This record gives sequence, C-alpha cells and structure tokens, in this order.
Amino acid sequence: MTVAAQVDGRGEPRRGGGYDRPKGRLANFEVFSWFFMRISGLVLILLALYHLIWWNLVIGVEHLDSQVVIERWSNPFWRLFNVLLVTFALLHGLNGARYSIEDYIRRRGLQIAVKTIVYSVVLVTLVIGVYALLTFDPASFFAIR
Amino acid sequence: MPMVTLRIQRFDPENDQRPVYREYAVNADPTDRVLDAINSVKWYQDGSLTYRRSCAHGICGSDAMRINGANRLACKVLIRDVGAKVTIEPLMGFRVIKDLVVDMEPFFAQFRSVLPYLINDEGAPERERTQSVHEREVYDDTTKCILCAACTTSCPSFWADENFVGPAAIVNAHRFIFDSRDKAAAERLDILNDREGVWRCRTVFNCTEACPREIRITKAIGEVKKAILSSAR
Amino acid sequence: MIHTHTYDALVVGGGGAGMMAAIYLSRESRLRTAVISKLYPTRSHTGAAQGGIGAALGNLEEDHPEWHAFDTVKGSDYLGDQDAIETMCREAVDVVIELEHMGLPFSRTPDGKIAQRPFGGHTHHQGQGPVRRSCYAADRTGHMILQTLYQNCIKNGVEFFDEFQVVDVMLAEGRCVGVVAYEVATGDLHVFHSKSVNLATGGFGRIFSITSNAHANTGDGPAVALRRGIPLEDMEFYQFHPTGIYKMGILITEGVRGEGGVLRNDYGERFMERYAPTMKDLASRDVVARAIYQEMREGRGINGKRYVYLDATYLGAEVIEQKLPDIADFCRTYLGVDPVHEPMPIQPTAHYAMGGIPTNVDGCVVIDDRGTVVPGLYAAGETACVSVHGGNRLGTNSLLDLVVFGRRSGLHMAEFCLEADLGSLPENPTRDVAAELERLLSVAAGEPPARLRQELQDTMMDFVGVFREEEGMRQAMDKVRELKRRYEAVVVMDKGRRFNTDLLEAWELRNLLDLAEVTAASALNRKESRGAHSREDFPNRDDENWLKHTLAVQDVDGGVRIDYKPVTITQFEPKERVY
Amino acid sequence: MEVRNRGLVTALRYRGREGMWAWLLHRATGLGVLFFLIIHVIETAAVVYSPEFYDEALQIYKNPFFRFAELLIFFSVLFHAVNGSRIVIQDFWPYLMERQRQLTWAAGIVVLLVMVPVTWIMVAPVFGLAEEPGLERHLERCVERTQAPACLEVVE
Ligand SMILES: Cc1cc2nc3c(=O)[nH]c(=O)nc-3n(C[C@H](O)[C@H](O)[C@H](O)COP(=O)(O)OP(=O)(O)OC[C@H]3O[C@@H](n4cnc5c(N)ncnc54)[C@H](O)[C@@H]3O)c2cc1C
Ligand code: HEM
Ligand code: SF4
Ligand code: F3S
Ligand code: FES
Repeated sequence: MTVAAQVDGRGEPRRGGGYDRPKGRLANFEVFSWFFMRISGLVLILLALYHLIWWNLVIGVEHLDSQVVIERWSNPFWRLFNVLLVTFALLHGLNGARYSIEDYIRRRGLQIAVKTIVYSVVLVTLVIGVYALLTFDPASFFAIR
Repeated sequence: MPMVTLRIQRFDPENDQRPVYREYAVNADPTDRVLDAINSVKWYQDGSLTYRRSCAHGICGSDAMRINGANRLACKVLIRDVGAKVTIEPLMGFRVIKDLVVDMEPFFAQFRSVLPYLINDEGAPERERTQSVHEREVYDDTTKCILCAACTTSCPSFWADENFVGPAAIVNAHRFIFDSRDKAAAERLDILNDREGVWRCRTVFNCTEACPREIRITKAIGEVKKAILSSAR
Repeated sequence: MIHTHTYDALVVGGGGAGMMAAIYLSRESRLRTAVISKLYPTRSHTGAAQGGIGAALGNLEEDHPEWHAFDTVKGSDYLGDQDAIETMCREAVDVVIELEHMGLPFSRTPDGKIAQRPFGGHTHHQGQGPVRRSCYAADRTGHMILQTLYQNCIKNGVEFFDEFQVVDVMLAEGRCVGVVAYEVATGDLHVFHSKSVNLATGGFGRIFSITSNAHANTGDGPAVALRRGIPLEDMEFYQFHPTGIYKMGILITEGVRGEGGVLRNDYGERFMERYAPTMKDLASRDVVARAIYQEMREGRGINGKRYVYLDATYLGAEVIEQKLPDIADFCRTYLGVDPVHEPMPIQPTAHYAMGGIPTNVDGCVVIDDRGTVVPGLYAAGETACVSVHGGNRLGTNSLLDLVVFGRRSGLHMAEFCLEADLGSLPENPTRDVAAELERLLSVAAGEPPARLRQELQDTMMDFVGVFREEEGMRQAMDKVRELKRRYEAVVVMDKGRRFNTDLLEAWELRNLLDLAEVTAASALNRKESRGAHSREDFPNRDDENWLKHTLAVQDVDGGVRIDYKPVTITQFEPKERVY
Repeated sequence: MEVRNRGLVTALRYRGREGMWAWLLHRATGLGVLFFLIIHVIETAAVVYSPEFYDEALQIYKNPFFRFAELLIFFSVLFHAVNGSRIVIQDFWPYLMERQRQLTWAAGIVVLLVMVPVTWIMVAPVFGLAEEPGLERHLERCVERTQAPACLEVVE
C-alpha cells in the first residue's frame, strides 16, 4: 500500500477493545517446534560434538576411508548413534531452515515453493541416511578385507 | 559551542520519490540532548524537518528514532555520547508518514490485542485490593513501558513479519499476566501462544538493548514463554 | 477538505483529566463519546508526574480528609475555594481506591496496602508536622495513572482521535456546540458537532524558559477559550517548583525531600531550617522556591551560580533505586551525576498553572462572579481553575484534581447530554481558523517563530517569575505586545499539508503569547504577595483588598480586562501562613 | 515507495549489539551446517552401496585446501552448540537474561578457547608443523589392514 493511501485513511477514530489479531492455526505446532529445538539441541551437543571430535581429532580426516567407516558401523551401537545423530540434526536443521524461510521469503507462493523443495531435499536425505544405516550388513563387507 | 553535523533521513511523500539524507551543521553543547540539536535545525534552519516530541526527558515516548543505527529516544541521548557526526533515521518497520514520523497505528493495534487492562470480575472490595510487596515486585519492570516502540522496531522477527505481536505488546501483557490482582492471565497466555505471539521471538535482545526504560524485555518474554509451557501441562 | 463528525460528548485532551472524564462518559452507553488529542494519549504530560497523588487513606498513620483540606487551604494561601477543596479531599480516598481497582500498580506497604510518603505542605493535626499522605507508584505515579486510564479507556471501547489538534471551540447562542480540529497527519480540518465539550488540554509552562513542562504544553485549551470570550481565572498564580535540574528544568520530585533529601547552599548549610523551622525542606513549594532564590541572590548559590544542591546521598543506594529509580536515571543521563554519591544541582523551574478556565465543582465553565455557566462547556485538569489550588498548589494535589474533577465533569456531562439536544452549528464554523492557518502559511519571508518564542520565554522568566515587581512586569507587558505585533510577520517554512508541525508550532506560539499577556496583566494588577505570586513592591498578603479571584478577559481590541470573583470560605478563616 | 524494510538487509542496517550478532551467527552457522550435513549424509551413505565411490569422494576432503573448510564446519557446529546452549539455559532460567551480554561473551570465549588447540591440531599438519591427528593409531591399524585404502600409502 502506498503511504498516501495509508495516511488518508485516518479520518476515522481509533477504537479501543475488540481488535482481533488473526490467530495462527498452528499455535500448538509452534510450541512443539520451540520445545523440540531445545531438546534436540541438547541431545545434539552430545552426538554432534562427539562425532566431530572422533572423526576430526581422534581418527583424523587424513586417515579416513571406507574401511574405517565400515569397521565402526559393524558395531550396532554406533549405527544407532548415527541414526539418532542424522535424525535429530536433520529435523532440527529442517525446522531451523523453516524459521529462516518464513522470515525472509514473504511472498506466499514463493514461500510454499521453497519450503516444498527444502523439505523434500532434507527428508529424502534423511531417508537415504537412515535406510543406509539400518540396512547395513557388516558381513557383506568382510570380503574387502 | 562545538559544531555537530546531523545527517538526517528526509522523506516527504508529497514530493519525494525516495528518502534522501540531508546534512545540517548546528552548534551544540556536549551536554545538549540530540533532540535539542534537532529542534535547533527545525527552529532556525529548516522548518519542514518533521518529527514527534513532547516531554524532552524520556517519559512520553514520542521521539524514538534511529540514532547512529540504533533505536534511541532523541531526548535521552546527549551529544557527547554520539560524536561530531550523527546519523538520524526513522524507526524501521513502520510506514514513514514524513521524515522521522512513522505510522504508529499498527503498533497500538498490537498493544490493544493483548487485553492490556486489569480484568477482575470478582466484586471489588471496599478498600484497595491488597498485594504483598513481593507480588508487586514481580511485574514492576514491565509497568515502566512508555509505548515508544523502540523495542518492536528493533526486532528482527518484527522486521521479517509485521504480524508478529512484538516485544512491546508482550511486555504489556506480562504486566497483567503477573499481576496478582488480575484474573485473565490464561486468556492472554492463549493469545500469545501463537505463531505470531511469543514463539516468534528468537531471543535476539535488540529489544532489551533498545528500551529507553531499561526494561528487561527478553526476560519478560521468557517468563511468558515459561508461563505458557507450565500452564499447558 | 473539511470533515464533519457528530458526537454527544467530546473530550479534548487525552491526559489524566480527559481520560478520567472519558471513562465516566463511556459508562453511559447511550452517549457517543470521543477523545480528541493532539498527542497519543500516553504521551500526555500527566505521565511525567512523579511523586504521588494525595489522599488521606491513613494507611501508615492517622490521617483525615479534613486535615488534607486544611493543608490545601493553607497551601493555597487562603485563595482556594473551600467548598471545592472539601469536595476534593473527601472524594480523594474514594478515587484513589478506584484507581487501584482499575489496576494502578501502587507501591505497597509491608501489609499489602497502598504505600504513602510525606510531601511538601501535607501535615497532621493542621500543621503539627509532616504526614504520609502521598500515594505513590515508585517515582512514576503520573505515568502509572496515565497508563491505567488509557488501559481502561481501551477496555471501555472509548473512541480516540489521536493526533488531532483542536484549534477552535464553537460557541453559538450562548452554549457550546463542538470544536474544530486540525488532523495533523493530513492537514484537514474536522468539525466536531456535539452537545458538550470538555477542555482538558493541560498546562502552559512553555511560556517560561526553564520549565518542567513538555514542548506540547502550550495551553491551547485556555487560549482558544480566551479568544472566544471565556475569562481566565487567577492567571497570576504560576507555580515554580523548587527542584528542577539545573538549566534543563527537568523535574526532581518533591518525593526526594519526602524520603529525606535536603537542600544545601554553597556552604553546605541546610538553609531551609532558617526559612521554615517546622516543615524545613518540606514547606510548601512557593516558600521553598523563594528561599532558593533568596540564597542565590545573596551569593550562596553553588560557586555563586544560579543553583543549589539537593542532597540525597545519605538515603542510601537502596532507597534511591527502589523508590526513586527514574530520578536516579535522569541524573545519570542528563547530569552525569549519581545521586547515590553526589548532590544534584537544581534550580526552581516553572511547573504548574494554578489558574485557568474557571469552573464549578462539576467542571462546568463559569464566566462571572454570579456562577453563570456556559451550557455544554466543561474544563478539567490543569487547564481548569476550580479553584482548589488558590495561590499555590500542594504537591500531589494536581493528580488528585485531575481524577476527582475529571470524574465529576464526566458524570455531569453525561447527565447534561442525556437531556440536551444538539445545538445548531454557527455558520461557516471553520472560517476563522482556516483563515488564520492560511495567513500563517502565506507569509513568504520573516522571522522564525522560535525566535519570538525564546524572547517571550526569557522575558516571562525574568520578570514574571518567582519574584515580581511593577517595573519589570510593565516591561514584560510591553515586550509581549511587541512580540504580538511581530507575530503578524512570522514565517512558516513548511508549506506542505502533511504532518506540518512547523505550522502548528507557529499556531501554538499565538496561544503562548495570549496566555503570557493575561498572566502578566493579572500579575501586574494584583498588588499584594500571596502564594506563588510574590511581589517585592508589595511583600505582604492583603486580605482586605485582595482576598478574591482574578477573572481576566480578552477585549475585542486584544487588551486584557480584569474582573473579580469572591473566594468561598467555609471553615478555615485566613491566617498567617508559617511552615 | 516501498517503506517496509525486510529481513536480512534490515538486520545489517541496524546497529545491534552482542545479542544480534550472536543470533545472526547462530542462524548462519545453523544453515551452513545443514547444507554441509545434507551432502555429508548422502556421501557417507554411499559407503554401503559403493565403498569405491566413497573412497574416491574422500580425496576431496583430503585436499589441504579443504582442511580449512573442515575447520569452518568444526567452528560452526561448536559455536552453534555453545551459543545454542546459552539460549536454552536462558530460556529455562529467564533471570539469567539480566546478564545476557556477559553470557554471550562467555559463549564466544569458550568457543575461541576450544578453537585454539583444535585449529592447531587440524591445520598445523597441513604445513608440516605437526603430525596428523590420530597418526599413531592409524599406523597400528595399518599393520592389520594393509589393504585399507588409507593404508596403501603407508604400506608402500
Ligand atoms: C514533571 C512534572 C511532575 C509532576 N508531578 C506531580 C506529582 O507528583 N503530583 C501531582 O499531583 N502533580 C504533579 N504534576 C502536575 C500534574 O502532573 C499535571 O498538572 C497534570 O498531569 C496535568 O494533567 P492534564 O490531564 O490536565 O493535562 P496533560 O496530561 O498535560 O494532558 C493534556 C492533553 O491535552 C491534549 N491537548 C493539548 N492541546 C490540545 C489541542 N489543542 N487539541 C487536542 N488535544 C490537546 C494533549 O495531547 C494531552 O493529551 C507534575 C507535573 C510535571 C510537569
Ligand atoms: C550441537 C548442538 C546444537 C544445539 C545446542 C542447537 C541449538 C539450537 C537452538 C537453541 C536453536 C534456536 C531455536 C530458536 O531460536 O528457537 C537452534 C536453531 C537452529 N539450529 Fe541448532 N543446535 C545444534 C545443532 C544444530 C545442527 C547440527 C544444525 C544443522 C543441521 C542446526 C541448525 C540449526 C538451524 C538452521 C537453526 C535455526 C536458526 C535460527 O532460527 O536463526 N543446529 N539450534
Ligand atoms: S518496552 Fe521499552 S522500548 Fe518497548 S515500547 Fe515499552 S518503553 Fe519502549
Ligand atoms: S528483539 Fe525480537 S526476537 Fe525477541 S528478544 Fe527481542 S523480541
Ligand atoms: S520527547 Fe518525550 S520521550 Fe523524548
């Protein structure tokens, strides 16, 4: 709206009371995601930081290869660890991305489009990652050794 | 008296396509208010410079504006605190009516939307309702608000979304939610438990830093969030 | 473009007085009520009031409305109308409780009641010593009153025309039929046709150079009324508050002295002991302001300059942070002085108009000594003169005045409007103001209004200030008249229509000039010293000749004509006034 | 005229303080890590289907230049984690917000303190100033697993 239109509409009195702010339908979802961001964040401190320290400082990127990964994944505990890490990180990140999209992309159509793309990419990634971890069969890899 | 240069954003929708910056040199004491310097421009150099002001001592909330990039009351910043060259712009996020005057109607609409008045339908006693010193203390901070809008217009969540109810409205809801005499906390919490309510706040603290009354706004918002969470249980 | 609106009742001014009236009007659902205010209501200067609102609640010690009335009469230097004062002090208790019920967050006593503190001139047993009577919310009582009333207006669905400046009041056939307002945002004129109008436009401290008043306090209501032939009462009584921040005039509440702060001169002496042995620093304002001036004149200002110290250092950090947080903030912001550790440099500051539009206890505007009212025209708050403050107002009594007489005027207006019909508008109601505003805009080159305003303020401060004498006041009169002539050629630089505050400031200057002239003329006329009106050539009170109110009217040729009105005395016979 | 200001550009025009910078950085690091994570998950999942492809892809990581990118990722996650903890702690004990500036500085300092040794460990080897982290362990392992791709060089 132009400034002029805005200002010229002012000959009317301001009335107290009765002002209705459009109520968002997703209130409960907002509380949930707010809470989820904190909880997943706290869980991620353990998972993500341990993951970083292990691969970057203990193993060292220079020494990384498929073998090392496979060895580690042979242990179901570490596979579960990774499932949790991937799931929490991606969902947490997805919701974070939603915050940014809702902030910066205000045109409705465009917003829906971008959301669809980002949600799809993240969810597909999540499926790929989790599927790989869950269907991983250590036995089939011992041949390489 | 040393010279100070004021670089002021001017915009007159009757004549201008877009805002321009104009510079004015004025004599000002270090202990003068920025408002005094602006006044002296208006009174003796360029009468068309337009802004709101009234009390001149930080109590009426008229002259919130962006001074050197951050929201301030022009009457509560002294020249000695801003240096020899000051940039002055209108609050961000509201429509500019002229120069430093922005349209405050949406702001007051946000304020009105949180039931900013005491609700207590139980018959009033003969004398005052009593309230312990501690009960009074709990919401003391948020009673200081002068509705200057410095907070709301400094909030990135508000810049992004003008439907966000904004820190000022939450502050004024807090003032009643935590008043032991009020009976409508649940209703207000329900209003604020909304995607355009407290959950839009990303604890950026710009509001707290901007508040000329030094209200700990983000803390008040945090208390409201907690109240919503614990009332949901 | 001219717009027309029709209402039953209009309130001009969204300060404490205006909103209190509006709340009472809005309770009568059959009436259409609107508040017209040149500022957003929460920007009104009521929000600056700090110290408290007086009411004999007796929450901390024995107190009675009669004592309160005595103090108010004595404070007024026996010029206040005692029936009105009794009404105010009686209703005080009620109205403060009502404010509490509306949600006002008063500070509390340990047992949860409204807290009270001592204040200047408020005593127990008719002058025996200070009493705790001022009900407060830290040092932002006015702010809390303003917010609470605004909140309740919203609750009651009151209609507001924010940033509409009333520029004329319409009188026709002996009654009031509405106002003309200028819409600041668009420059359009609006005709508000109504059965009744309440002028609650606040004070006009801006006729002085050092003042605690806001830039917006230009006395539009009284000036507009004056120009329409309404007299102004007791304009010579203008209160100078003893403690304004040096040079800026920003108020340091009497509450500081109420909590135990003291005044000191250059020698560190607590000089008030000499001027008011019983009440000392808590004597009434006129007394303390004069004492400070006297000290400065005799060279005991700090370093010989025109200020003294207000010392609150030994109150301790806790009292200051808890009970006077805003004061501490002002000192730190504007003076770079921390009141916890250093004394505050202060000087008397123009503060409050005891005079104004004469009204009766129901807020009806009264135009002569026989009590003739203008049907439909009301006034309340600092704009009005009931007169409860007489020659000198006690601290905390103004906020009380606002709410008590705001309420009473609202109630009376409601009654009036239910009976009355809508009068007919005068022909071409906007002609005069439209012409005046056009004229102001048409001047192409000339003096800036600000220069005239500054000269006016300096003159009034020097010659019609705390101390006055014949010669100075004559000079002031001449100066004001000269300025009025020069006003014909002031130039408004902003020629646009949108938010033209340049034009409005010029228009307000005219109000200041008119009010200053009436103030000076009334002061020159009153040949005695009473309350805030302190003449060096007539240092004594003269009850024989001057125990009467001044009524000043603007003549057709622009001069001032003075009339009188008797003072109502019920139970307190005039006595000498010592504190 | 479009008077409304929007989003990021506005944020950069406003002179905020610690809180705003922390929030901007929090957002940037969060989004950055998400972006990296998507690639990282897909590429790691490849191990299951084609270890050879995975080992190919790893060569990119081993480019010395990429070491700085890894460091940036480490920093991003670390800052995001520490600052995120600050936010969570403040949310659960709002009175701590009275000290928000100090808390934000504290978070920043913790991140920097941790980053000093981490930077050394990760970057110094690129310039030959120190051994690669985990070298000893790697050598031990290569005795057993001589066929492992990362061991081929060592064995030669
Ligand atoms: C610094 C300070 C401290 C004080 N402390 C105390 C105290 O502790 N205790 C006490 O009892 N008293 C105190 N007072 C006095 C008291 O606060 C004032 O007298 C009182 O608030 C005046 O209220 P009001 O409603 O009459 O006017 P205001 O609150 O000034 O309101 C005036 C209203 O009229 C409107 N208006 C003005 N002109 C026009 C126009 N042309 N058209 C439309 N609207 C118009 C304005 O927008 C405003 O809304 C203090 C005063 C000051 C200045
Ligand atoms: C390591 C531990 C982590 C913690 C403690 C943490 C914590 C948080 C917190 C508290 C928020 C704020 C949410 C809000 O403002 O409401 C947040 C936002 C976010 N996080 Fe994390 N997080 C962590 C890891 C991650 C990871 C691994 C990613 C990437 C996948 C990520 C991506 C994001 C994004 C994109 C946001 C949104 C930022 C914004 O709204 O400005 N976070 N995080
Ligand atoms: S909370 Fe502070 S910044 Fe916000 S409107 Fe109120 S006084 Fe102004
Ligand atoms: S700036 Fe905005 S995001 Fe929250 S902390 Fe303040 S409301
Ligand atoms: S002019 Fe009143 S807050 Fe600045």
